[in-house]
Amino acid sequence: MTIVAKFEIKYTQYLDENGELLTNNPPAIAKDFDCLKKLYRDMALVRQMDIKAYALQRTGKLGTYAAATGQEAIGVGYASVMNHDDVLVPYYRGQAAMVQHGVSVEEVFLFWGGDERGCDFKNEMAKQDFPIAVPIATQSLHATGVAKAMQLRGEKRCVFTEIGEGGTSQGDFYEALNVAGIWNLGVVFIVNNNQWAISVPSGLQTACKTYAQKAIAAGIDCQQVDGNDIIAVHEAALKAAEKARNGGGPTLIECISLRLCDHTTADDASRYRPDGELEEGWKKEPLLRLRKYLEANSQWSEVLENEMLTEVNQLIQSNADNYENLAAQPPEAMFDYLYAELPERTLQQREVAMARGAKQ
Amino acid sequence: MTIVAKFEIKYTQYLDENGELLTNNPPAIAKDFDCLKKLYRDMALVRQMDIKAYALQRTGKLGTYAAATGQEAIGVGYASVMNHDDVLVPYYRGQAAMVQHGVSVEEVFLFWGGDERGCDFKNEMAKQDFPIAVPIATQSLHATGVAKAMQLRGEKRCVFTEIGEGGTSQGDFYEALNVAGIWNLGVVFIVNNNQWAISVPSGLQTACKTYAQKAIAAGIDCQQVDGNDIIAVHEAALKAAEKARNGGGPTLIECISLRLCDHTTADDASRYRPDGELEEGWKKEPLLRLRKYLEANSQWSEVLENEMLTEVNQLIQSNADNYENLAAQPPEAMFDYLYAELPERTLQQREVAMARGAKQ
Amino acid sequence: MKAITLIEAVNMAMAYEMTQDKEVVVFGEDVGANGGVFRATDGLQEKFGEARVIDTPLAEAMIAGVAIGMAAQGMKPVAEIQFMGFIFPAADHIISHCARLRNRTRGRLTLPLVIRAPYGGGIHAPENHSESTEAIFAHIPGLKVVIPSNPSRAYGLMLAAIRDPDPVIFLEPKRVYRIEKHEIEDDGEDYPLGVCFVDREGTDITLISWGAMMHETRQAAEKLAALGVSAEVIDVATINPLDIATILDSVAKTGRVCIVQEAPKAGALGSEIAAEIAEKGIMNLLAPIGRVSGFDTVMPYYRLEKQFMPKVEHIVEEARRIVEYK
Amino acid sequence: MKAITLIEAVNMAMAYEMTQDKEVVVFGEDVGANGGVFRATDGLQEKFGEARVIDTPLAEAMIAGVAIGMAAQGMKPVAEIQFMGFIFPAADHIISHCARLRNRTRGRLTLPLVIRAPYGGGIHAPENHSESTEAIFAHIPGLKVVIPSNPSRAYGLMLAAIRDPDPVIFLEPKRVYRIEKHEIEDDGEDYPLGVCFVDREGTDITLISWGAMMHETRQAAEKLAALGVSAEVIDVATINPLDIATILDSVAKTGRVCIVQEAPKAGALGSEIAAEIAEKGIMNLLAPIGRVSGFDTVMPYYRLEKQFMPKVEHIVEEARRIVEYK
Ligand SMILES: Cc1ncc(C[n+]2csc(CCOP(=O)(O)OP(=O)(O)O)c2C)c(N)n1
Ligand SMILES: Cc1ncc(C[n+]2csc(CCOP(=O)(O)OP(=O)(O)O)c2C)c(N)n1
Ligand SMILES: [Mg+2]
Ligand SMILES: [Mg+2]
Repeated sequence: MTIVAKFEIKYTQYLDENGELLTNNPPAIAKDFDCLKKLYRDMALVRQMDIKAYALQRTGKLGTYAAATGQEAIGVGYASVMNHDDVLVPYYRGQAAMVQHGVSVEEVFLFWGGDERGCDFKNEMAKQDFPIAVPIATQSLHATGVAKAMQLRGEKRCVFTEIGEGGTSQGDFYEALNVAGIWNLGVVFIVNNNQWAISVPSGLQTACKTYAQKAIAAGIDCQQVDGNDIIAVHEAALKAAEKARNGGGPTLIECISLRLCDHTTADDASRYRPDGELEEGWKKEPLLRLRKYLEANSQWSEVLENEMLTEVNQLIQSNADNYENLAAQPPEAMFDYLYAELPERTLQQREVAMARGAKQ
Repeated sequence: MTIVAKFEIKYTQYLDENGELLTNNPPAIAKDFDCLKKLYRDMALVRQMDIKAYALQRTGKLGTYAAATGQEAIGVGYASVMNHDDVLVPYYRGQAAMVQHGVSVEEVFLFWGGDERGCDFKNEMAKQDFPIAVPIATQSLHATGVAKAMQLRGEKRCVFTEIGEGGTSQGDFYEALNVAGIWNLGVVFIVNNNQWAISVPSGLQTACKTYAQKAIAAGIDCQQVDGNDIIAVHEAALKAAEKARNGGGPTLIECISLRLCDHTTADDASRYRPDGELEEGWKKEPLLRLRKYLEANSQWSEVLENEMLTEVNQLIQSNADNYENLAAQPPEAMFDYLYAELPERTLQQREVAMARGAKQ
Repeated sequence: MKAITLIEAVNMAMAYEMTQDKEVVVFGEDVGANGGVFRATDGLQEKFGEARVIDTPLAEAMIAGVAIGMAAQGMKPVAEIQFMGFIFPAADHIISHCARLRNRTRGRLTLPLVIRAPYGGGIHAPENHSESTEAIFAHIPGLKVVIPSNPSRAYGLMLAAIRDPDPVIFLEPKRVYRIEKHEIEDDGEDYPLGVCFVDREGTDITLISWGAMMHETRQAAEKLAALGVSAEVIDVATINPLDIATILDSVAKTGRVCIVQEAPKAGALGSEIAAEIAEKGIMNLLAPIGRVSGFDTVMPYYRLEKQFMPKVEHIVEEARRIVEYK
Repeated sequence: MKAITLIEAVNMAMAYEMTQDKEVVVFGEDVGANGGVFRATDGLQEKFGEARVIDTPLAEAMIAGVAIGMAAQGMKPVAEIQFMGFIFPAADHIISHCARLRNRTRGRLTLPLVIRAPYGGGIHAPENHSESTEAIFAHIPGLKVVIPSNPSRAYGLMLAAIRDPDPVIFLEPKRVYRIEKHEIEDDGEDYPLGVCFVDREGTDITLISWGAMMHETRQAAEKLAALGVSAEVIDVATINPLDIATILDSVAKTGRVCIVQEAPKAGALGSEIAAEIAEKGIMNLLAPIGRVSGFDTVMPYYRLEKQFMPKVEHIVEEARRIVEYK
């Protein structure tokens, strides 16, 4: 009997829930307060956007919405290391990363408001980004295809793609890891382990001790970080992105957080969530600890907080206004993007739809 | 940074290619010569059956056939630890295990001869076994379902399922590992790593160092054995089966061998196989080394060899005769097993088929 | 006896059969503590325990594959696919195995399983939550595909589906999950699979539909009656295998047909019904066969979904055109 | 200019376009050193290198998913699914994404990809290697589904498929891979997608088919001619979107139709064609619409496969019945 392979999974956290650094030797960003303040503001933007979305949904102005409350450090953290020409392949709870990579708040609302224009990102930075893929885990494979194109063209770009811990049970996720491994693709796989897949707790999802170790099945690098610690997320993502862009291949980063909200506006987590979990969770959430850290370093104050909130809420409100004021697409929009050129038979149906629309 | 999980993959071999034991403390079966002689004969049966199948195919009497040459120790080894009421969920190159668990040589020929009766196993032991699932890796999931039924009914039975190393790239394989892990199902997953998936070498299939480690992604036990060493295969399977029957959950066993034949009769491996590989491979094949071991222990001889070959070849020939003499099913057989009760519309088609058949 | 909705009827049928038959187990994503995202399995885990009402990991191929393995052992799995838009990862198991294991093994292994999935549009859901792709499974020999259109049929057909010795894909028209209530005796009486229901007798035209569109179709029949047109209304209910005899009988009587479906038009179930009539009942036809359907385009995001779906007025309009055809 | 088979034509078209367009890459299981299990990609890896002719791991969902990602970056992937029976793990990507990404993003991201797969029976292959399930993809708006029936069309249609800005499922009738040879100029001239080909003009009946069955259909037309029946023969070629206009024109002329398909009858493409005629061309019909097809059962293992497949005599018989119908 011989040992032919050995593996270990590392867990990284720099900033604890009290906003204290756990090491004397933190990554550079820990001292880059301008950057941290920006990231703090970006996380707050996502938090406030979610709040606004809930308000819109509750007043019948938006469809089902999936908030990222409690998971802001993940998306903001990793997407903040992305270059303009890197590509994001998000999942439905990926609005933090999407907005960070140039998608507008209005587009986020449009998507959940039942309007395809929410997938037609106007910002140059997001032009090549994928829209949300609703069928879980399919996005992981699309990300590998994007990375394969970059590799064939010899480009120094990389791809980030995110998935929930529940989504890792899908075969597509594994197939993506495997092909990324054997083809040495520049993809960074982010697992948002918020510990719930709708009502199914992580403990019913897999017998794995960590989600990071799923990458061992593909022979690719992996690690676990505290997903409530934006410094840890940022640092891990930064290294992985550089590696990916320089032909070093894929990385899986499991970010442990907690879903501090219902699954979506259509869900009622009180049906299945154990008592006390939320209370405990709120103590560890990512904004609070970063604010504490900034405050402890005299970088933040109530005044700055209020200024910042005013700014992000104005931004959100103006996006919400645009969203609400945007007229629905005409009926023919159902047809106009189906193919480059619409076949004869469907053209006739397009006319029927227009005629019906005109009658209303 | 802390280490939160550690894994290692063990490799086991007892009998080397010269038929010498590598340890003074081998498993019991290494001294159970009656058993070993039986296993040797069973491997020879598979080898001879494959030869016969090729002969039938080359003379137009059989369709495409996938031989297991060089991999006999795997199927014979693990299936020999199966109880009568354990269930086998095979793959298309699984004839060694199938025959070991009661499928007749005639049934193997019928399957490849394009006759569904090759899946209607008559031997009581195989009555609950699955037929070959042609779509690769789907069988892995069926095996977990069978094991779930056993678990719900509180039965002390287990399930064996086999897959090629290429097949491990399919999402289904991973989904099966994952659900077996979280539900603690009594399944033993055998990976027949014969190093080729048709023309695709293992080196293009995955970046994994071992196939065993794929089980780490599901949090289940795993190990690697020399698939040319039937003692190692048998021992690993024996332990895994006992564990599985007693609620200990699933195990993955990677058996390393080499495909000493073309992929199927429809393949020409000389198009892609590197020179010399076969020659090297034949030195390590499983029958030879067991024969050497038996001979070194005065348990085997040329005479016994010839007697044994005569016996298995007679068995094969009588099965081949039965196969060749079995009349094709009548046309209505296309309909008679579609549903428990055939719908009216299809009944009419059945009559058309019968009438057409009668005309011929 | 209280009046219940379609989804409550599905729930009641599962509970009934789980009580009667220990081999029935229910599983899927969120079917346990949560009782299903639409509450189809509400209360079942409390009643029958975690062993028989099982939250699975998130993997549809796995759900179907596990159902196959369990059913081959003689159990009666009732598996939920959360939305029909997510059934495609399971397509291989459904098409290559569910539909074939009995046939492949000459009847040695059979699959008394049910795969349930809510389908169809109209509830303002996100993409991939609103499609009607039943035609895909209606084309696969070896499957049974059943779609209830009201609470009573949901109860009776679900019981029949669970009891059926062969795999049944049970598609639930979620738009009408809660739209009407029926008083249903929880007596375990099933309805037959494989037959169409004649919902309303008529002489001038045959309206044929299934699932949620039955709702519009029945209303259209009312309106047509007010206009002096007597419409016969057929609920196909089992779309595979198709009970074409009932349809041909009706066409023989009315001579005019309008098929109503939510799915895109090309290659859908309505095409099969029309083709059968064009082959076997054409001599009775007095007018072209009309199909009122969704458009041959992708189901739009919800803001435009109403523009996609056939409405009562479209059925009435098409039916009148057909009735007036000379 | 030498005479080549259908599969050689597929190969020649891919080679032509790979030479012209650096963005074209070919990948799939065994397409590299082995040149594909049917040799469709024979020699391509030698010519264009391992970077552009890529052996993938064994995973069809992955193959489709990777094609999507690459195409969204503007490359032109031509992916092979080894047999159509193994396309179902990729069904989700094809149905939920290939058919939708352009629409979903309002044209921002498009998918100029091709997914090739050999399909159909008649070569004595094992189970799941012989089915004709093209109807599934013919029902999905947003896809194009193309089936060549002879070497020239294979060359021209494959070129068009690669050049098309939208996803094309390219199904190759493997039974006729090597059955006939055409002299084809390797000049890069494509054939149009989305149109039927009228292979033979006639006045008494319209025979409509596609893929391998065109072979039997053409022979049937010959036999019918010998019997004094003038058959028009249409090769559908692009089954989605369907060029119904050409078919209706022919029906207007002949008044009689026989559709020939290898797939099971219920819910197949033939049903859609019949339904369209029953809706828009019924006034021209002089007889019921006939469908000669495979049976509504699972494609049997190969010893019985001939019993499943329509033969020339069945087409002739059905065509005569239709022509004689009064
Ligand atoms: C293929 C597929 N199956 C099911 C669903 C329905 N669904 C939406 S979210 C969800 C749970 C996902 O959990 P997880 O992956 O952990 O992500 P989270 O929502 O927690 O961010 C499910 C089952 C889906 N969208 N796609
Ligand atoms: C889903 C699916 N895809 C493709 C095939 C075609 N195919 C048959 S065998 C094979 C290679 C399998 O290799 P491996 O899993 O290593 O098993 P081996 O044949 O070496 O025993 C392929 C691609 C198939 N049968 N099923
Ligand atoms: Mg989650
Ligand atoms: Mg192999």
